[in-house]
Amino acid sequence: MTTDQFQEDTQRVSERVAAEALIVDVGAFEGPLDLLLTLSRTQKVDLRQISILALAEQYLAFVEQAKTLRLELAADYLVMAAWLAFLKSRLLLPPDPTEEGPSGAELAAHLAFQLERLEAMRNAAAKLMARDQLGRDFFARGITEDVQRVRRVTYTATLLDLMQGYARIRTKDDFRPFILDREAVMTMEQSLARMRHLIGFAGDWTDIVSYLPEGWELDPVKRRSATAANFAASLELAKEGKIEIRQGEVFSAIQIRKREPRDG
Amino acid sequence: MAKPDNDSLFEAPPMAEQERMVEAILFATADPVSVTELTGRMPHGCDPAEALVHVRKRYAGRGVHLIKIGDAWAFRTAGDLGFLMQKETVETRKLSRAAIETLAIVAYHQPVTRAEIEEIRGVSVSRGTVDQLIEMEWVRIGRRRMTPGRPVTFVVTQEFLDHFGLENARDLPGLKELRSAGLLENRPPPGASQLTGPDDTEDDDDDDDQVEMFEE
Amino acid sequence: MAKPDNDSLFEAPPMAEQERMVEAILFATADPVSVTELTGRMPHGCDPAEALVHVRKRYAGRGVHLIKIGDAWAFRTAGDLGFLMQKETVETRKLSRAAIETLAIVAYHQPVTRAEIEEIRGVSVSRGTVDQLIEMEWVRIGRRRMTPGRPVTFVVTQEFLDHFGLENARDLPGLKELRSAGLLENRPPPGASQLTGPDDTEDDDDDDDQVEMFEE
Repeated sequence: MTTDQFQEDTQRVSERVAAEALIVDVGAFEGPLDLLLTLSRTQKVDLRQISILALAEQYLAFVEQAKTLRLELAADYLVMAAWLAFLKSRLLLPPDPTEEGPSGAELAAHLAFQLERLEAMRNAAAKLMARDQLGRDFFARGITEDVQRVRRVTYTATLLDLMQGYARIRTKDDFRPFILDREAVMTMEQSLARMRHLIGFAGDWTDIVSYLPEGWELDPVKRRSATAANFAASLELAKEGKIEIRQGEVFSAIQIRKREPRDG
Repeated sequence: MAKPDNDSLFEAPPMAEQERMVEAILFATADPVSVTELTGRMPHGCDPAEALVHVRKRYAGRGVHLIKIGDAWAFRTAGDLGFLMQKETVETRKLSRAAIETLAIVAYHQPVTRAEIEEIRGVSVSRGTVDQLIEMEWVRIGRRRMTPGRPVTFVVTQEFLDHFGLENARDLPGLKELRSAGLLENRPPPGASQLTGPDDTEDDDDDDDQVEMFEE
Repeated sequence: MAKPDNDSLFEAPPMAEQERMVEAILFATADPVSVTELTGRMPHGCDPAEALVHVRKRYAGRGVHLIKIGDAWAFRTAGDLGFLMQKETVETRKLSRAAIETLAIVAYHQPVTRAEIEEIRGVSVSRGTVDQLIEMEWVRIGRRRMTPGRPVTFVVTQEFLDHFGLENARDLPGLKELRSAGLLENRPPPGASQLTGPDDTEDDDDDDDQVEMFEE
């Protein structure tokens, strides 16, 4: 065995090993385009100068080899093989002017573009992953504070709501089924208004019973209400310093008189 | 500073650099960090204790402070800025019926006492309802009524007028206008008869008195 | 920004104080905070955008930086100090080659449809790949493309920008070069498209399913 022969053999062996590695690894390829990109690297030229024809031949040879090894290739690899065979014939044969559709050169250019774009994305992905990453190279705040969520409620109403609300109350009055007669009741306010007016006329001590409105002393119910109202009103007037009150003994008459202003 | 027994091949980083390191470590760790731990993390020869002094000075008066907790250090929000740690979300809700009615009575009858409001509404007014209106700044406390007990009165505010686009409360449409505008419901609300129970003893004359009283 | 019609009773706090507030708010959280949120949390009349400029300057060269992510801001430790933080390092899920490639394609070509991703990679994208990126909150669904079938598009998220320390997607490494080389174009294949032909209808169905999944 000459050295040349030996070298030739080892070369073949290494080629075969490489080819088989490619085949064994076929599952690792992300589809036919990825395989084409890998094959294109064996041409060792810039993707822009790549020979698509040579690449198509490489791919077809790869598929042939896979067949002899009885490896089952996924359908899309075979579709690509068929397409590349078609492309190869287009590239080799002189263009038929009667034939429609894109030329072989156009198809080849597009495939070259696809390969270049895929490779560009691969490189971009690598650059992206090489960037400083949060939680690996730079870090966020470790001690975070809870932001308390305060829900503030603002209430709103429209003028219409307001008017309807008022109307509702007043209408309720209109339709009140029963109105209690308050004829026999005297309120303290009423009594107070009366007494405030009358007190000026009384010079000396007067029994508060004499302040009852006319006719009220006849009806026991009215008398009771008016007396109570007068008494309460008297206390109020005394508190204001307008009158003085006295009672001789328990259960005797209660008398009031106007209090003279000291500084008057 | 680099201890004399430090036989490291490298010089300790300059103090400014050590400060940066302390800053970064204290910023990123989830727990306060002790000087020992800082020493362990920082390059050989560093003096975190001194760096901490510088960092503490640097952050004095800032929005975050360097504080010591036990024998460990941590950044913490300045105490006076705690109010920023809340996020307010505003929700708009419709005023309750009780509140609208109370508000309407105040607007139409002001100045009006609580007892008068209750008399007009025919139900007792919960403290909360009036408080809510006061808090909204639609109602405020007016003068005390010069009657026994000197009850406080309620009046509507400028904010109220602004909200409802009124120049003054007298602009509110009267009952007749309400009626002609079809705003008076023709049927009493369900349950109204129960509400107008024995308490509801005032009649129209009374109301007139009341109005006179208010318009004095 | 103090609006001219701002009739607040209070003056906005001085800028130094606003800086402290921005510091405190951003120190308190691990997530980027938008200017809008800052405005909402700071007292009336504050100008967080200006305060941020000052704070950014103040922290330049420190161990902690103020960085911009989209329209939000966050403090992050300086990239050169990562070696101090072995303890804090979070092991991110190892992404498959397919996922990394898909992520790059979404970032550089966004908004991009599933069919376009497949066209670039020359292989169909498994649902799991995009789902994984969406689950990591690095990719989200963008607007539908106004083309037949109205396919959904994918875009990268603020979390993606945050993770890779990008202010916005225009700062992606090498973006300009790729664009000027025409490599970000979506060039249709000449004539009939053998590669994407029969799959097209499937894609549409797929996309629709996905949208339903996300828009529930």
